[in-house]
Amino acid sequence: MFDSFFFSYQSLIFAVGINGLLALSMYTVLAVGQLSLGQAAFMGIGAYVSTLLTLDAHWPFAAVLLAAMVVPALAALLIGGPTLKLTGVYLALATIALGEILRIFCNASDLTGGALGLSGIPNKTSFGLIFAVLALALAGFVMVARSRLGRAMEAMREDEVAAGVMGVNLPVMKLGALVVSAMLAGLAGALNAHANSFIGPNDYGFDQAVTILSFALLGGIGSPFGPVLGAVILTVLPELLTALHDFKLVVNGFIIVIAVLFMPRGLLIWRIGRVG
Amino acid sequence: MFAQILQQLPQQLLNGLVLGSTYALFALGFTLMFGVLGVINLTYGFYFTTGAFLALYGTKLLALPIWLALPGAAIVTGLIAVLFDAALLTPLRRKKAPELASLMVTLGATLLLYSLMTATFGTEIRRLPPAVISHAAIIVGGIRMNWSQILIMGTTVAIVAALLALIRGTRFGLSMRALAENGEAAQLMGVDTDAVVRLVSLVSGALGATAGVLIGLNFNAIQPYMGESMMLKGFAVIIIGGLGDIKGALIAGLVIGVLEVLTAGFISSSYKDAVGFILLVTTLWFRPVGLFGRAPVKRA
Amino acid sequence: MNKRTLATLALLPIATAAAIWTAPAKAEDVTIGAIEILTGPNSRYGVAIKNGFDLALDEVNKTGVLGGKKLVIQYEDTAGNKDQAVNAARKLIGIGKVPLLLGPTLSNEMFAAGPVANEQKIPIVGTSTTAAGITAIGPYVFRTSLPEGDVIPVTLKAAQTKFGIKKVAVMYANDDAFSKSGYDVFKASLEKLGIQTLTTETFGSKDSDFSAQLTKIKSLNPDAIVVSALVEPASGILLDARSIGLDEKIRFIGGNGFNSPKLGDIAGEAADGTLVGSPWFIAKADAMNTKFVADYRAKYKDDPDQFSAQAYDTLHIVALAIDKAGAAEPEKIKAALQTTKYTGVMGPFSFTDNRDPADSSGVVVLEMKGGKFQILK
Amino acid sequence: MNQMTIAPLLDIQDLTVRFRGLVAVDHVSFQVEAGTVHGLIGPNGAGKTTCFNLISGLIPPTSGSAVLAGVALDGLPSWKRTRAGLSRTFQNIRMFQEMTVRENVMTGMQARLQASVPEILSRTGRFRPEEVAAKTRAEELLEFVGLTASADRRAGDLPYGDQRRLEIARALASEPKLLLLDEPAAGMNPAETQDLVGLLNRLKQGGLTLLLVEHDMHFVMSLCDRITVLNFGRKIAEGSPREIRENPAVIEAYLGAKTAERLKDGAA
Repeated sequence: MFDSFFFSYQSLIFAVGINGLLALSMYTVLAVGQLSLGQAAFMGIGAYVSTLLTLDAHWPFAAVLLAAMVVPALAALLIGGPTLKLTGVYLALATIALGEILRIFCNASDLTGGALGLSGIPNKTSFGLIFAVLALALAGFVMVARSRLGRAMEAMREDEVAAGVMGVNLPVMKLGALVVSAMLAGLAGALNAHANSFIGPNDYGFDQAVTILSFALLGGIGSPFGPVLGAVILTVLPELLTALHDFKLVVNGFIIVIAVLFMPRGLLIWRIGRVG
Repeated sequence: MFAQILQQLPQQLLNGLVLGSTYALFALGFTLMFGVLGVINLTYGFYFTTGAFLALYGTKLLALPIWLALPGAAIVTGLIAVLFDAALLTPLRRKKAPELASLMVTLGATLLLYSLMTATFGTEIRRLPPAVISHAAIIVGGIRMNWSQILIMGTTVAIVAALLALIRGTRFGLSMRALAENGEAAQLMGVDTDAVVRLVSLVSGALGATAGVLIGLNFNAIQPYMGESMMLKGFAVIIIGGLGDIKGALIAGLVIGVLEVLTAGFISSSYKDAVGFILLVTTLWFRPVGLFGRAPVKRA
Repeated sequence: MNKRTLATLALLPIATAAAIWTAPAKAEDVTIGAIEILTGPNSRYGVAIKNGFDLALDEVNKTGVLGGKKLVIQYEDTAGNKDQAVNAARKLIGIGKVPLLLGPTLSNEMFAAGPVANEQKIPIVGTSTTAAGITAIGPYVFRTSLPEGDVIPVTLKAAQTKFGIKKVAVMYANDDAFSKSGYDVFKASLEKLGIQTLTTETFGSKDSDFSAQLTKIKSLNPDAIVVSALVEPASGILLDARSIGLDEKIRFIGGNGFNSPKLGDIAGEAADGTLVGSPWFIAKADAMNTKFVADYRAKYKDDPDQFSAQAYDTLHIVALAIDKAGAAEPEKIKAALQTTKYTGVMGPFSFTDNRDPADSSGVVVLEMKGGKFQILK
Repeated sequence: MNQMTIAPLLDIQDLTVRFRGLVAVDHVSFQVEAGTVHGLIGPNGAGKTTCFNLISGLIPPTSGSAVLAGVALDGLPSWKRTRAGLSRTFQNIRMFQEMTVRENVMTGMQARLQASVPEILSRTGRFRPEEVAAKTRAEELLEFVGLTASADRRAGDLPYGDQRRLEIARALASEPKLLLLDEPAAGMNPAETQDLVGLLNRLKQGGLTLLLVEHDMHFVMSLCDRITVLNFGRKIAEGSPREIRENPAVIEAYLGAKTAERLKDGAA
């Protein structure tokens, strides 16, 4: 019974873990008071890089995963370098541009298979791997939260000017957060690609970016557990209430509006301490 | 072969100017909203769509002539924009929430509204009745154009002129500039900031709707998601032109339009849509305030 | 909140879902699964397919399969999302224990769901998946729809012999898998027939301005313009071509996306002269087709399209295969499918060794005249 | 000035900033001597807070320079200035409201904590000793400002006067050489103000240098060693509290402003 249950819901269970990672990647940026709409693009870069390395270069999976983190990180440097000196709006808009450039390039290039995407990706992701990565990431975030970095991050989110006056190295923190978030998203993209056997350029568009944002805002960013909770709910709920399928995007949009206006702390109002 | 390709140049330049005018026309209300209210209001793309749909149903169901349907759609959309601003952004202004909060709330609202519109109207492309405007070609010196193209270019220039006159030459414009400069100070100086916010929303919403109607007319295509792809281009236009800069938006729009068309005509149409975004990222690296913007005043 | 509570939270709703999920059929029925787009913006394809299945199912169940057992189709909706297609395949196989799957609607979805069925050794039969490479997924993946590779050469050949077309310009929507795969076939067929391609232009499937591409094409003076796109941008191109003053003698040749009455509805006169190949045409005059169209109209108060026709034939083929297999077992059904022969509304049908349709003699070339398609004479 | 043997702690030269044509601070120069309490006063809109924002690096000056203990601050962002020994409070308290009182104070120590990311992730190396020391120091500072009992409360929930004191504790946490206080007594009742004077006096006795902007004249006069007066962005006077009290230009600036205010009120 459990076997058939697990088989039937395998993609859903994998999606819970992968979306949890994506939610954490969004959390990393939101936690320093920035907004990135490029998480889907970072995920896509990770997915494409890993797929090409697996299919064409036959790299070992561990090296593939590493590359799927490094390349998005470089893209984050490219986008974050100039924008993080400016107000947060610029980063948000520049990351949208990154997503569009990626989509246009993937559609135009033969290397990426154009709109047909890449298929026949071997299944190398396992339940254990996804959830071990998620648990490790959560543990890392808890360690960081309860330290000088956690205090600096929360200070930046609440009042960037005051955080600067406290001596928080704003540019390094912002760029660091963006790079880490890009690495997490890239890793999630690689794990996803190697769980689904098929990727296409339209999986990493604007809608996906906004969906990732809604995970984080629904769960709340008082602690790293909030966004993961949000991801779990928004992944599983549409499976339970099939009526939600049709209105997935409506629900995501609604959650963002409500979260910003009426429940800025999200569902998980518990806030993680910042003392080690 | 090359001569053949080159012979299309004058026509392609016109195509580029028309396309660029649509980008500029779209971006005007968007950049005005940012310039005065200081928020990237993503619902703007929805006003664009709404205007087009209102005009569509106005001409189809009520059999209105376009010169009535257009201002009607503009005014109704302007009022919707005022309502949305009051519901979504005014509470955040009161709370003095961080600027990204307003970006996020309009992002959520846009997603919600687009999805609802798609659910209601479907993704089918609709068209204004062909009788609305003549699509007959006018040929000048070998270059073909039609009335709707001339209308787009003319309206864009006229709106830029009108906006600049409004901002520079009127009392209302002065209040807008004061609000743009510093909200609290403007309030102290006796500016009714709430009224200015409402008026700017009204004007921007109406501009968005006007753009939607004219662009829908010119390209013969009206559908719920038309605002979304335009919005993505709109970001490029307003950043390259300098956030909040009316003249900058006009120039950036035209530059992007012409470059896109030239890319399609002479390099590869696959990379046509990348032009604006690559220009955007390049602008951020080398001239973050936009090609025509001034150094921003940072408020502590 | 610690990690264990979190894990419990994650699994609880899934467990509940499994509990609510019930297999509706009675034990003596033969239940097969179908994965289609039944909701969302692309649902018209999935609904047309479902209508075709259901019409055929009524006919099949007059006698039943395997000596009188009722054939039941359990539908799962994908809303056009490939992740949901995978979920649906897993649910139908894991919990529904179906011996055969029909669908999914889109080639994209098949590329995602096909490997799951193939790995579990459950035959999966696509009725509308026309992209190249579908049956290469594995030995359990079949399709009854003619791949574009069988239809497009027929169209191009007709254009070449009837209208003497020698050089063409090619356009396709490069952000859409369906259009891209059609383009790949066009490219190969054009090369094979020795037709010169002057330029290849792309656009986005949501674009509404094609003037830059068409102006360039106009300057190159092609005999015809070959387009692979869905009907919405396709009709936009036809309208734009008229307004940039492209010579009316230049014909448009379309892929499967053009094969829709909507093309004439939207583009009107601008569409006249457009050529398209189709595995099926509503006005095909044979008795079987006439009956199908009449029954369909009676049941659904609407005209059938190629998707319903393909689905209608497919269900008959599948029912025959199940009977031939003698048991509702995946392995036996797979073997039976491989040798089933059937003549339906699409014409004579059997599978090749690679599980694609063997016969493309049913393909007709259509020409647009006065906003309506008719068979090219 | 020429009798000075050591350089001043803060040396401001020709500081100027223009906002779109408006000169908010106009060639202002002054020095703050180590170990003193220096007041910066002037009518509303004189440019005092703008001056603070320039010194702490929140806005870039159009021209002019600032040197803190021999370190040129020009062009440094605010967080580097903090690391050079500058700290400040804000006119309209900028607390990290969601954090606890203790966390707020510990955030003030950003500039001095060194634990690297690997050390933080693995809880090894400098991390533990540093964090323990930081906690201890936070306790001391909270005790100093009298907030020990509130250490674990959410900072945003503190009463106004306590928030002012917390902000000072947070600013002290970076162990500054110079502390800028922007209207520290604003909104306090007389008793709270009295406490604050005591607190600041203790800081001064501890050897800390203070530069403060304040409207409460009694407060300024009783606390400051030296006072600089600004009006319309320009420095109009400087001297001891006694000298300033008797300076005609200062009296006129305040009186003029007051009269103007009265006229405006009358008209309204």
